[in-house]
Amino acid sequence: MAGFITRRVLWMVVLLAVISVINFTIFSVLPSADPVLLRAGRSASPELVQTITRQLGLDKSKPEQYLTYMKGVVLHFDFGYSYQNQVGVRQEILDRLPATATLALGAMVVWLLVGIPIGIVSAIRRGRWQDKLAMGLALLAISAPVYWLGLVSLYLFSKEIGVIPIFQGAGSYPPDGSIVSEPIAVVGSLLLPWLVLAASFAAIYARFMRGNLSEVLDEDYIRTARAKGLSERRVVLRHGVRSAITPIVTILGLDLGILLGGAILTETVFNIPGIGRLAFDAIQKSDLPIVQGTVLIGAFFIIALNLVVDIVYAYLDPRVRY
Amino acid sequence: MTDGLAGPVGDAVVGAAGIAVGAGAPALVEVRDLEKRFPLRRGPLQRETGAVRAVDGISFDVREGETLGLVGESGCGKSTTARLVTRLLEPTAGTIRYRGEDITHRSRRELMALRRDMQMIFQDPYSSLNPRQTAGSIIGEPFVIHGIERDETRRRARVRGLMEQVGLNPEHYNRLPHEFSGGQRQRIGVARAIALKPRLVIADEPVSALDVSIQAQIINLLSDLQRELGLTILFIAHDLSVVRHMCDRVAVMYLGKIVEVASAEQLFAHPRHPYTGALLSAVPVPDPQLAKLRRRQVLGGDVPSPTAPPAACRFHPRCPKAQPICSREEPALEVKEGGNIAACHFPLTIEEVAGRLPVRPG
Amino acid sequence: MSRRSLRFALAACLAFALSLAIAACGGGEKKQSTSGGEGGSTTVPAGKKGGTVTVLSAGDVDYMDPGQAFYTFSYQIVYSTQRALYFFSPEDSEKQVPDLADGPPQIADDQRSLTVKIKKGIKFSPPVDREVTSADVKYAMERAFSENVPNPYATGYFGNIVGAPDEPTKGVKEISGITTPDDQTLEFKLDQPTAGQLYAAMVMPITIPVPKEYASKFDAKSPSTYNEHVVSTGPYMVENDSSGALTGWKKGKSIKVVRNPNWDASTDFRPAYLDGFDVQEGNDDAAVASRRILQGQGLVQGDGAPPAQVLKQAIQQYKDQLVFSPSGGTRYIALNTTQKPFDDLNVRKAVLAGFDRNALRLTRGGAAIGDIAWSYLPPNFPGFAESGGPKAPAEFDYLQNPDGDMALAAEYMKKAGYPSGKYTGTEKLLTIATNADPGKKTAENAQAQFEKLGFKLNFRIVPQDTLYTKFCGVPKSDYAICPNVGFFKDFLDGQALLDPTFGGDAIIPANNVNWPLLDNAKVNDLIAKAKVIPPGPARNKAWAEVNLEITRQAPAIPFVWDKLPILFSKNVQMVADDYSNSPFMAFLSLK
Amino acid sequence: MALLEVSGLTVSFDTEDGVVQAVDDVSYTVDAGCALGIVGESGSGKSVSSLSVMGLTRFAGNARISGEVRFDGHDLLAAGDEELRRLRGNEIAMIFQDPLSSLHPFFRVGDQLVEAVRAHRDVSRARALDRAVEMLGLVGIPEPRRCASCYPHEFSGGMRQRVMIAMGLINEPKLLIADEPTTALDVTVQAQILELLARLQRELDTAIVLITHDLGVVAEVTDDVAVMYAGRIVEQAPTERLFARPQHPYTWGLLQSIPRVDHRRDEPLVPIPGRPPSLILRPSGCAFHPRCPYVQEHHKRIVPPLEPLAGDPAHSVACLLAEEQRRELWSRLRAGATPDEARAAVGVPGQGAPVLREGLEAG
Amino acid sequence: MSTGAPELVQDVGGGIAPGRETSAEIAARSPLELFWRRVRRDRVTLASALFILGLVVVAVFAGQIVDLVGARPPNEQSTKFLDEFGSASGPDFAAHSYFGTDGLGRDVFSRTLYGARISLEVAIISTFLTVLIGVVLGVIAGYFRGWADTLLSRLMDVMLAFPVLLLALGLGAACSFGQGCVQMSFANVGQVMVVFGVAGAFLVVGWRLLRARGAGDARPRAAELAAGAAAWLVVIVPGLVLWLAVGGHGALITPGLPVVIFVIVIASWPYIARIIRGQTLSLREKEFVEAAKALGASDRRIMFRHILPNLVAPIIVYTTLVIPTTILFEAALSFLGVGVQPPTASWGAMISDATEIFDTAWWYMTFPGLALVLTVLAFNLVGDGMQDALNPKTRGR
Repeated sequence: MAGFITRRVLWMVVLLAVISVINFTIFSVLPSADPVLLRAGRSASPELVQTITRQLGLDKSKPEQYLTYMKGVVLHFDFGYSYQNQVGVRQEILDRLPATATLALGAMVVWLLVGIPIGIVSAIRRGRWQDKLAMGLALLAISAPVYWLGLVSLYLFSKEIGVIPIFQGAGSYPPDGSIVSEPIAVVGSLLLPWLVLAASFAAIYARFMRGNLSEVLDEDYIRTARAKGLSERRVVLRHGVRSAITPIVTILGLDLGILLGGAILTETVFNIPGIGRLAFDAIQKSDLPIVQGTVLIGAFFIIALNLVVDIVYAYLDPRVRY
Repeated sequence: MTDGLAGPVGDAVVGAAGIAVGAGAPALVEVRDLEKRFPLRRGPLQRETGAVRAVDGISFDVREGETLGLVGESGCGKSTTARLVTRLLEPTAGTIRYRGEDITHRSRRELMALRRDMQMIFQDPYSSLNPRQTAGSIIGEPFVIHGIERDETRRRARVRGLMEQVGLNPEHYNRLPHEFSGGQRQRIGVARAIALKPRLVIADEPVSALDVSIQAQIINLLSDLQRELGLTILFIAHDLSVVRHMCDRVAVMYLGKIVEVASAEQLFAHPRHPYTGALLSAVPVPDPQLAKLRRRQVLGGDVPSPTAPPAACRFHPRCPKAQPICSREEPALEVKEGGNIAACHFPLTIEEVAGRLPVRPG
Repeated sequence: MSRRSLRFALAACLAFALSLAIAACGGGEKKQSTSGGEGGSTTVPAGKKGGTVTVLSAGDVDYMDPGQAFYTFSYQIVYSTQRALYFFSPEDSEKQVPDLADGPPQIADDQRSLTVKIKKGIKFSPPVDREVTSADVKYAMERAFSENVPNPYATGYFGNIVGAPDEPTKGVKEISGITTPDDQTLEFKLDQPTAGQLYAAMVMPITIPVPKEYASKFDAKSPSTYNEHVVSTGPYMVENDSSGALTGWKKGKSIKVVRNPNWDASTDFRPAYLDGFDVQEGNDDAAVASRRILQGQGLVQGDGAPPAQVLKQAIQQYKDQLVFSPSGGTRYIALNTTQKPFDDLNVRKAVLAGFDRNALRLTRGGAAIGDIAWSYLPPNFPGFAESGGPKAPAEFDYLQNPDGDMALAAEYMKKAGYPSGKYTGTEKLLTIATNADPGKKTAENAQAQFEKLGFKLNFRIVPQDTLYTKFCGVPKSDYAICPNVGFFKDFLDGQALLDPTFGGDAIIPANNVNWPLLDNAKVNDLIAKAKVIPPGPARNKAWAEVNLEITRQAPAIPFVWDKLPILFSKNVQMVADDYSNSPFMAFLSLK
Repeated sequence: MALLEVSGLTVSFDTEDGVVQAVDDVSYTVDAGCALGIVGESGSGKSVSSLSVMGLTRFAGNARISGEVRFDGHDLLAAGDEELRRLRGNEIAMIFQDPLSSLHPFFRVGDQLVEAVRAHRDVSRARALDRAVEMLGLVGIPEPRRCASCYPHEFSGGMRQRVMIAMGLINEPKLLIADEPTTALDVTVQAQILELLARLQRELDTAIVLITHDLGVVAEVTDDVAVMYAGRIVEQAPTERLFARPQHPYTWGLLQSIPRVDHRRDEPLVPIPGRPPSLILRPSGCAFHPRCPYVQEHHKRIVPPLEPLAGDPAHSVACLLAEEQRRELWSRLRAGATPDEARAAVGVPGQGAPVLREGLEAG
Repeated sequence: MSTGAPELVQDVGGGIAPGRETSAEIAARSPLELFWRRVRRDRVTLASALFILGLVVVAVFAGQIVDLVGARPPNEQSTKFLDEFGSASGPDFAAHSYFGTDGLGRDVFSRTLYGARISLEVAIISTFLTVLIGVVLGVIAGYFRGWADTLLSRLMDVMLAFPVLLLALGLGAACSFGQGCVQMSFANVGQVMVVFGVAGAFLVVGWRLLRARGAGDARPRAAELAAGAAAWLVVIVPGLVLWLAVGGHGALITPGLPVVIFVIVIASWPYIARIIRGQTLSLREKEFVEAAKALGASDRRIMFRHILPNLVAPIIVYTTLVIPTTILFEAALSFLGVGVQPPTASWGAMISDATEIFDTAWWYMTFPGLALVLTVLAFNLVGDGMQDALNPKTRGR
């Protein structure tokens, strides 16, 4: 196990390095806005342009720039400064992380609470109307893009503009609060984003759970459990769900990893100042340090959660040993 | 190694192995000290920390025209041996000679000629046929691969002939495997194997996946074909009854080693290795009277892991006759009383065998 | 800068575009001002003292450090908390008034030296707490030339000072041309006769004093961290602690501005009615923010401008909570006059004649946001009346019909050698549009109109920054059409609007703003002449001539002289700063 | 009195290909403490019939069951879910072919046994665990207390089957249904398990229904045998009598087609031609008729009833041949005659054996 | 695609009842036959397929439909439909403005219809490319194992660890500048392709002849040789087109649809490749592959004759699953501003434009959104139906 984790962590470092190289290449070799000229302003003197170039470290060769950057990352956990306003990228990301994390984790709770039970009921009632209804709705939820769902729900329910003003809506994410300091305000303003973001995930999880449980219920050991004389409730909930829910950990880790790296679309529609939007803005403004930072942090979450998933899986499934 | 068969001089070995039965027939395949390890990797750098010793230094000959049975329980390495001999797996050590030529490390290209001579029949009639190919194209594939019978019409005719030969309706040329029953599928597999008129057929558990009422059909088919085509067969099985019906000679494997080789008659009449004895004794016989009469000898425990096989004689932890020496010194494979070749310090005696074998007294 | 979602990027950009000299969102430098010209002088109503107001903004200021501050929104804070040598009063937004300075400068006859006296009794806010001296201004200017305090306009506007470094210095280096004979006197020596220009530039934040003994340890870092420890001289200050760290500034979230206890009202022209103000950031949804302002109490608009549909609502229902601040510039679609087919004057005229400028203006909000432009000097600007006023003179037949005149366009097209009356060339004209509304909408409308005239476009959509730094600002990028440009007053003089944008000499390889790349001998000649005319009616007339000549060259399609709407809550008495087109916080009061 | 009495059990499944008639009018009885073997090829309905006894086919959703199953005074087919549940694992236990897939992979072996106890006995966990450990010891698992906290995958195949047996017998049921308990095992392990079953049956006095395709296993373990073909019982007898005097041509076929270690190599195998029938389109009349060498025209129409032999009421057979003819045929077959020769010698009219080229009738 | 799709390699048989008793007859139904039977019975899938068919018709005949109902062309702007503030106007049947207009006075109805074109175009092309690349690389990795597998698997790891949307946005933003990215000379590429193709054809023919002589086999038939050579036309013809017809210098990935497709393919192929690799890994362990090897079959033969045909069912299923994701992907990219170039109508871009005014012009977000949802739903339903129909394990419902 320790060996496995060591190996995976090493691989994680390699992966992140490769990703940062690719990212660096995309954003520095391919054309985009010139950050120096942006900073220099109109009719800037060549000297100023030079200084800014030097200050941003852009006078060095590309590999050198990359190495300098990586040195900062590795030695000081320093992701450099934004080209736009010299704010430290690390600080910027840390500032944005709570919003994204609150959004993602809250949505996760919602989709698990909604999706899993629906999946279980559907699997038990396979083929009956409850199943058909639930799966039909699930497919609908999967088919609706989150940004559109967000707009529609804002149009219908948001406090400022909605037809039925129930929820806090766009632009009302508490600028100062965190879930710890102002739980009610945060939950109130995030309720709608949570529900919207969770909709398609809940649907996916319900379908996944249904599929898994259906398969599990055909397993021999379920027959054994019944042959033992266990109640059907216990057979399904203990023996069936225990197996069927295990693979969900895998996709949960992946989904959460991706979301923690920024839920661009949801953050966009609901004006949540999270990592996704930070990254999106940075791409628009060719702010390479921020782009690098957000991509790395996104990749880090994906890879790290993958690792966590594998470790958790080893605990959940005693057959898996590394 | 103290294995007498694995001595430095290969030719001497042939003599030793040849004593058993029907000496005189030349060896078609000579296997010497064949070894196959599947490495186990562990740790952060995936260093090789051990190996599954699937086949651990075995030597045997397959003689022209005979049927050699290779029996053993699951995991003993008999299927690996089959794949080593057909060179579907790369041996870790040892040599394989085919008609005197060393084919141990031949490349795929060099093996092409050999592939015409040496064919395989697989265990699972379901997975050994490509579900997307018609019966005709499965049986005709050897011709295509080896560039024989390039003429479509002639090839079809030959395939139909083959189908007839194995008892399939040639009209089913264009059917897909799933339209056949298990027995019929195995016939397709047999037809494919004999298409190129091979000398040697390696049959890896050809009947164990079939229904009992079908097994006999395939066994009979194989026997008939062997007679008609003069095939040499390496017959791999775990079912001693089937081996009894098919084979001239039998080699018994246990944990990657051959523990006993003898002619079928001798082996079933008087096994020498305690493991062979236990195997025979365990076979249930459809004869209630006999079942009541015989004193069955039930082995204790399970087959140990091939990653860490017991030292010296691999059977000693389960052997009813084991002595201290058995865990120190590996017994050589040598001729025992009655002509069986067995690797045992304390071979079974006639008295020990009596009453335990599933044979009607008298 | 701002944290904008995509959907509201447009709104924020609108704000910047309107208030900045250059339409680049966040690009562009600050204004240069000269005396002269006519201005809208208004009387600032007396206000009630006390209370606080909240500014709703989408993004944050870029820098608090006056040496680095760059964006308009920062200026809104800077000019309420700091005092430069000179500034503008909202009473007469065209007149430069002494702020830190004690009066107008003394300018030597040879225009090569200039002396400024500064007021006594102006103190730095805590924790510095001492009186401001001339050395603090000198230090502020010197540090702006250092690497650690990258100032985008130091070399540009102050490079003529004797001893000013040509390139940024490592560490703060003394500039020999700035001397401080005593604590109240600053002397500037120039190597060229440009004292007038220097005087004009003294409204810039670069002249805001910085206490050396306090700031030098911050300035030693690269970049300087004085940004987080700024001390104030104005009526307000960002809340800080005893060490000077700005506790009231939560980057990206909020800014708490409180009274500066060391401020002496008698030295300042700012009334500073409010007890302070808060900036609440993250109001990315301009529509929601605007509605909150209109329906709420004590709220004013920050960096975001109301989107068209809210503006419509505001005009219809909340007339009293809206002021328009003239941007003092023109939006137009630039045609690259060096590229085929726009190197042909008749083709350009045909385009202008055929274009429905009304439709273009509608993409930005219609008549409410300003008059349809026909030239490049906006209303209430020196030279506007001299050029002919709001309606194009008769000679410009191709600018008579704001809805477009296809027949006339066809005529010009025929003159240009396209007998069908439509353009029949097959080349794809590279058109660079912004990716954010309303600019994108304008560009899409223009695209359709160009196609109607027979042009084939290679229509590219890029982020605003890219638009300027890679395409429209780079002559060699071979663009043909830049539909999203506009130029706004730096100072109230024709030169500010016409020279850099249409003068042949102004063309530079990067960050160029002469987007049509117009290099017309006659225009150049007129500009050269107009430049040297002293301020006054003659100068205005000369620039009007330039304006008309440019219009004759038809290098662009002018379509709106726009105004920036500023929203505020019912209980707020608004005073707008037309210099930065934002609420002037030091003049605001609560009703 | 019979412990288990199955009469007229019929089970069918609705599938998209049609109705699968898995079990058709099957009747048998098992006396307390006795072992009944049910022999048949795959698809003969031997497993389905016992799953139906346990009420486990109910969960398939597409099963239709009729007939009568009486167990120790209970009418199992009519019993409610809860009543059946209380019987399952308590009075009737069942073990399955593949012990690996039959044990829950995520639960410790001990817990799975404890669960079986506590489903029927109101005892503490600790007591149940003690019982589990005791049971594991009884089935020959070394270090039972340690092994109770192991997971199934840590055991070998034989050990797993021992665990299954321990689980089946933990509540001392009156009947154990063992569905191919040794098929997945090696021959030496099979011997261990068979011996264990035999020992436990003696010690615990449990009745056993042993389902298998292996006549050898039946011969070694059971008291009575029922031979199933295509969902029906074609022959039923005390084990010794069945092997000594088989009556049904299918039983003959089985006995003659399987290779045996106790036979010499030159004893020929006589294969049963053709292949097992479809359960959807069952052959008319005697389901065995397409494969039967002694088939006659009316065999294709008349479904033979399972009737006791005249001289031996314990021995029943479902065959339309006359008893006389059967005796004759078997004695000739036994003497080494081919089915054709035997038929000719005995004078059974008919077309003779179906051609070996079974492919002809496939499709 | 976070739902794990079930194992789809064709398995024989499949339980019909708890007893696992498989009757040969049941397995004997051909997969295709079974597939059609199941599909015919599945009314939801049929309806969805019909909807998609209708959508294709709408996309193809969008112009005619727009004319027929009297709506305006999709790119026609009109200030008549805007008020004095330039605000969009709602549905007005009298003016044949069924879905209202957007902020430029364009007809939302006809733009929604035309939007179907983009969605379908992107869906078809990028799904095709994604599946093609994914299958080729997946089969190579799974079949050859070793370094090829290591390399490709690691590449997949990298791709899968990349925050996909960010990667897509970055590539999209970068490739949307100027002429686009992957600059190259088409003429040169064309020349290289032609030379390569001709050489390949000669080599193949020559090698065949040489080998035939060496092996002493019958002379290969002319038709066979011709066919071998003709196969290279696949390379030669596009090469000629590039060389002679397209020519010039340009970018492979030009802004607009190519960027979208490029980005989608780049971001999606690893998913398919990983699945196909897994399937290939399990297929290559099947005995029929071993049998082919034992016969001396070449790797190419094993891959094309034995492995690929057995991947057809999973490929079909994954293809139907990929289509709706690509539609959503395109819409999301367009929504974020990296998509088709104006004035082309795309549903995602329309929703993006609508976010501006969604509170005052509900119609603008509603109709393209509904079109998008219904289309994706239909594809998803068909995908589900196909999966059920092709999955041998699915029980009849």
